[in-house]
Amino acid sequence: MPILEQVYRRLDHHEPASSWRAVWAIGDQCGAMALKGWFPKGWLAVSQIPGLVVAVIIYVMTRNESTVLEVVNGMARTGYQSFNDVPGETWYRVASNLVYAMITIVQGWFATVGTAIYGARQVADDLRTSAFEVYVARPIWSRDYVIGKLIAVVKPLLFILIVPTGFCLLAANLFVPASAGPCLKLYPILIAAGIAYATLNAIVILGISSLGKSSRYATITWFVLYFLTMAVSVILTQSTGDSVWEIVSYRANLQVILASFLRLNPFENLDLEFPSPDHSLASSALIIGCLAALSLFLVLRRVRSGRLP
Amino acid sequence: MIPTETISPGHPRTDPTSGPPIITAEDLRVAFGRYVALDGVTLKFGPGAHGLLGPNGAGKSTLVKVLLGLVRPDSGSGDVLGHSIHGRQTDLRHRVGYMPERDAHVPGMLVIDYVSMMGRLSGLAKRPAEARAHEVLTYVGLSGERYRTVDSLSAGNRQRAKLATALVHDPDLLLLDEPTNGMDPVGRREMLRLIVELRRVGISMLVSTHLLPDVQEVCDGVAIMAKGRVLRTGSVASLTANIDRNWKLQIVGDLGPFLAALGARGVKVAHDETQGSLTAQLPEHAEPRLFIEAAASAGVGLKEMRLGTRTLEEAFFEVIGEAPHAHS
Amino acid sequence: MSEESIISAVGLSRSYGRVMGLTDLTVDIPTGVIGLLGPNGAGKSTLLRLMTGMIKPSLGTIRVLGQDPLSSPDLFRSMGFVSEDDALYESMTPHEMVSFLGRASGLSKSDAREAAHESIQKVSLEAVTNRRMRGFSKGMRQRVRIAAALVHEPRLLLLDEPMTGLDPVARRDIVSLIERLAAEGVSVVFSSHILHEVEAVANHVVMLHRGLLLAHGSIQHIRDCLSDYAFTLEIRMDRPRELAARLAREAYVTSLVFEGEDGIRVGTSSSKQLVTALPTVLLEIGAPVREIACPGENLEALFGRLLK
Amino acid sequence: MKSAKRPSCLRSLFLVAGLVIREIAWTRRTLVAVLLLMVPSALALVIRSEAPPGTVDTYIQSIFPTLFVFISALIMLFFAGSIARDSMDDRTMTFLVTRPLGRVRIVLGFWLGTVVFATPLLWACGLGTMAVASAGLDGWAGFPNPEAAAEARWRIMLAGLAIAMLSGAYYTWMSLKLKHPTVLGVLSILAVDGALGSVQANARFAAPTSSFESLLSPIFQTRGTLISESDLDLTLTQGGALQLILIELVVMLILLAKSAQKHDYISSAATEGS
Repeated sequence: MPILEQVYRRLDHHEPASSWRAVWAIGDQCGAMALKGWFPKGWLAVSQIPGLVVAVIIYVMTRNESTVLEVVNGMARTGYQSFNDVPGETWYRVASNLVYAMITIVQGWFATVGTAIYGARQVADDLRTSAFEVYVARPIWSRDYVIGKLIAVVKPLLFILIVPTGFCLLAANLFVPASAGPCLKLYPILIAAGIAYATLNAIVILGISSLGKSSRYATITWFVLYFLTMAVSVILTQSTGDSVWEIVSYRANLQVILASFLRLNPFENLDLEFPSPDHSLASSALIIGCLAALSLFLVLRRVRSGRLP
Repeated sequence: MIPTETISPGHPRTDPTSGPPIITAEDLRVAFGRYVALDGVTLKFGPGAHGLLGPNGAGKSTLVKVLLGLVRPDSGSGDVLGHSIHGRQTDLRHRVGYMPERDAHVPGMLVIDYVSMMGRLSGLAKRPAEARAHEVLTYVGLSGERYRTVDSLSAGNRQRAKLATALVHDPDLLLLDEPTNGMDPVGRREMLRLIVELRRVGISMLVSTHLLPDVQEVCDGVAIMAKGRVLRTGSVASLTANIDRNWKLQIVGDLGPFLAALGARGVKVAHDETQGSLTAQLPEHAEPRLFIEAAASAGVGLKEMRLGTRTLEEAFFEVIGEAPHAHS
Repeated sequence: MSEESIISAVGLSRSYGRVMGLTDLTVDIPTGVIGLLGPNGAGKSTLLRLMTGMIKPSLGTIRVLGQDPLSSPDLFRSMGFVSEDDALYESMTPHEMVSFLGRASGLSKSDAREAAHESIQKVSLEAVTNRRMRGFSKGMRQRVRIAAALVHEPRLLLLDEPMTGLDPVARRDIVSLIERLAAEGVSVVFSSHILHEVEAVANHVVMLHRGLLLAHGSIQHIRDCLSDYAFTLEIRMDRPRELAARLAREAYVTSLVFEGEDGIRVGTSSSKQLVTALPTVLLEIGAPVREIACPGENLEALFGRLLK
Repeated sequence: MKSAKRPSCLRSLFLVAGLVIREIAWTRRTLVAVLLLMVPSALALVIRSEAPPGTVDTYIQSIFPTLFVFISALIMLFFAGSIARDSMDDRTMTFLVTRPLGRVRIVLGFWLGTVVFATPLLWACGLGTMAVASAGLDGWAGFPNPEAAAEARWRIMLAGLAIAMLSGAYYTWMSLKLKHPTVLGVLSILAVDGALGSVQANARFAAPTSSFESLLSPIFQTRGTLISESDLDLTLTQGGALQLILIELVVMLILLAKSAQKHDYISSAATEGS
């Protein structure tokens, strides 16, 4: 095949290196790479199913007013008789309970496994196949690489967390028109909570992924971190009867932060399965913050050792 | 003996030391634990194509990585395109295209996505990067393989993909580490033709390789390295200057009368059975016609009559000093 | 083993999904030093992997030393294989690795240690025999793998791209090693696309291209059958058109191509007639001649012509 | 010709197993595994210091066995789930396949290697936890008398060995067959072993964990015994559990041998590109 069909053309002007473009480039391409193959795509699709199922349940439940009132009174411990005397504040609180339950009980598991599927490979593969040398030879900073990889992992996780939950919220608001007004401000909060939840997971999995060359160990280490800390905290809480041991569980801390986003006060207005009162937001934020900081430090150290400035 | 097939006869060879220096290095020293990779390297390259020649483990790759800031030198300094290697690497890497020795690619990513991503990392926006990627891939001859994954390509095509990523942001300087490694002769010749073409367009380059024909065909200046030290630098022509005018001859027909005819004309001849060729010393201010007359008078056919220029391999082995294991 | 061929393939083919690695190969490979020749992706590695039973043939059969590599592990008692991948037990030293693989070939503990010492000497790595292999150069790693393949003194040695990526010094060592082994009566089959090495060492060549068998036989045989149907001579002289005019009348001249103002390429159906007549013709024209070359000689040009 | 004959079956197995142990012994992966295996004893320590006096005994008798089975499964996935695959990815498997060992013996050698390496680690974890729990107290780690404590220790070692062998075979086979062995391995630990194990019907014996737990009951109060107290007589006798495990092990080893035969030792993705 003739090689020199046309002479090599030089660019007329050279764009300056821009971090923002680099971040989006890595985010796009590595995001697409994470979704390559039937297993990652399949997992994303399966994670949408609960959204539909819960929406149908909500539809069936809201056909007669009494069942809805029953649920509302149950949650808010009040005795309203009809829709119009339920104050906006209660609708908001019931809706945020729905969102909280949806994420912690259903979508949280999909996101946990999804974090391993989409995140474990990100840095480990680059190190194993020395693809890292390609990034290093480009005019980008180490923060661009890290933020780009974070975006690549957060995108599918957001899709898992926010889309089904948002869909159910929308269904609830449509089927119970009275609740639509007060819940409007819940949507941006849901998105913010989803972003926080996904980003924390992404930061931790990137830290773990930069520990070694094999994404296999990153996957196992992530599951060990998630399930073993949960099991340990349950055992210690039951044995010692003192719920301070809740903070050992990565999952519990993540849920406390989620609850704070949804401004659900853990003490009085909820009887959902929730960490007991003396497990405060501050301690959870501290622990998750330290874990995230450690993970970021690990990734940056690994990236800097590869000579990104 | 490595045949010196000429790929593109007559391409202009600039003098390596003219013009402002593109790459300078003063007493660069790098050691990985006990193993000393660079042992005080000092050199200066002007514009044009320069070769870094040496056996495996001579420190060539390490030097290229130090110039690009991928490896921090223990001591010594240097600068590339005016940017110091100790300073901020981002502007240095913005103007340099790097083609790594190993297969540094993201497995599973399509070639077109891979090249356009590299363009975006160098500052191009999304659309222009994709357009540029298509153009560069067509130029290196991968227009057929654009939509295949990088790791499914053959060794030759992977090298072209690497060259494409090095060119996508239109660098002023190309650092090529073993550009034709693992390629078969047909592919190798095309890759060298691409590199010569790039040189003609005005891109300076540093080619680090242990394949001597690559350097001979492409580079003006060459630095021969071994065990982390630069042993000799100079233009390719100076290294392979043919001091003695010996000619390689091959004939068809019986040897006796031909040797006698040559002897009568005062030509000293050495016969080398294995290769079946003769090495004849042309006397002072005599014309090659002498050989043709001898052949005609002896009634033998003349199959080959070539000035045996001293190939780089002979220069290389001479400089390396024939050490059986030049590398550690 | 009495019969002539050490490896015989009948209708052998293998595909990776839709990519055809090897198509319907039928060949008998004799003893001695055999070069597997072909550009990247020609099927060389696939053939070697089939010979060592690493992969199963999609169609056809292959027998090495009379046995099927897939079903009889006994075959590996008299065969050694050096793969193209740069794989090595990094945490071991050469002596540990080679003696372990010796024991895996059926040697007793003491025999293995002694054989390991011997084969490490063969590849001249005694100096680093007890050093961790992590920091070894490419050439040295290659030689450790060859030592491992020689530890049980095989009768047949298979090498996949032994010279790729090696510098001239290391390459020369391996060529001399192959020659020494051939002298000891070990049959060596090696794949390569660096043609002049094959030319210098091999006495039999199997040419593959895009999974098809292109030609096989001794180098001389291949060159002869090729040179009688296409041979070119390149001449650099003043006034080449006069030579062209003079030669055009000759029957044995098949093509005349001008290159630049001083170059001319003469294609001929009979190299002997053209070369013999050349000196007298050149004297008749009397123009100064700078160079006469015949690119058709080495394998690379041979190869280039075959692929057109 | 120096080599007289092909290495015998046993010798091949031990050669490959020795290689596997040597390769994984001094790696970071073993360090992480050891840290993981110290978790149950750390829990025992915390419970002894923080919780009221009697709790550590209930911890040892009821919580520790389930935790031990869960962690052992994770450890086997950690080792067996990747050893064979790693050696294929970095192509060192080529050295073994081109020796007169035979494919089945190589793969079984890998399995044997992980089992021989992991079993002592699991025993150390089990016995260590019981030792930590009972140190300083009356020394029987929550069991009524020394004989019971001795039987508990012996049962923990038996369960450890059973888990190492069966899970080892299962994950080695999975690493040969699947592209995503790890994620699916973890999902199978959670779904099959975890959930299925606590089902109140016969279906629970499909999950290997319940048969491991049956090995530990009645000396330990595992989920099996808790269920049996609720008048559903579903516990397997220890003999029954042992038989079930042996059957499953033999089936897995046969599957492993069969897959070793027809498996291409170069991942098929490696096209003739080189």
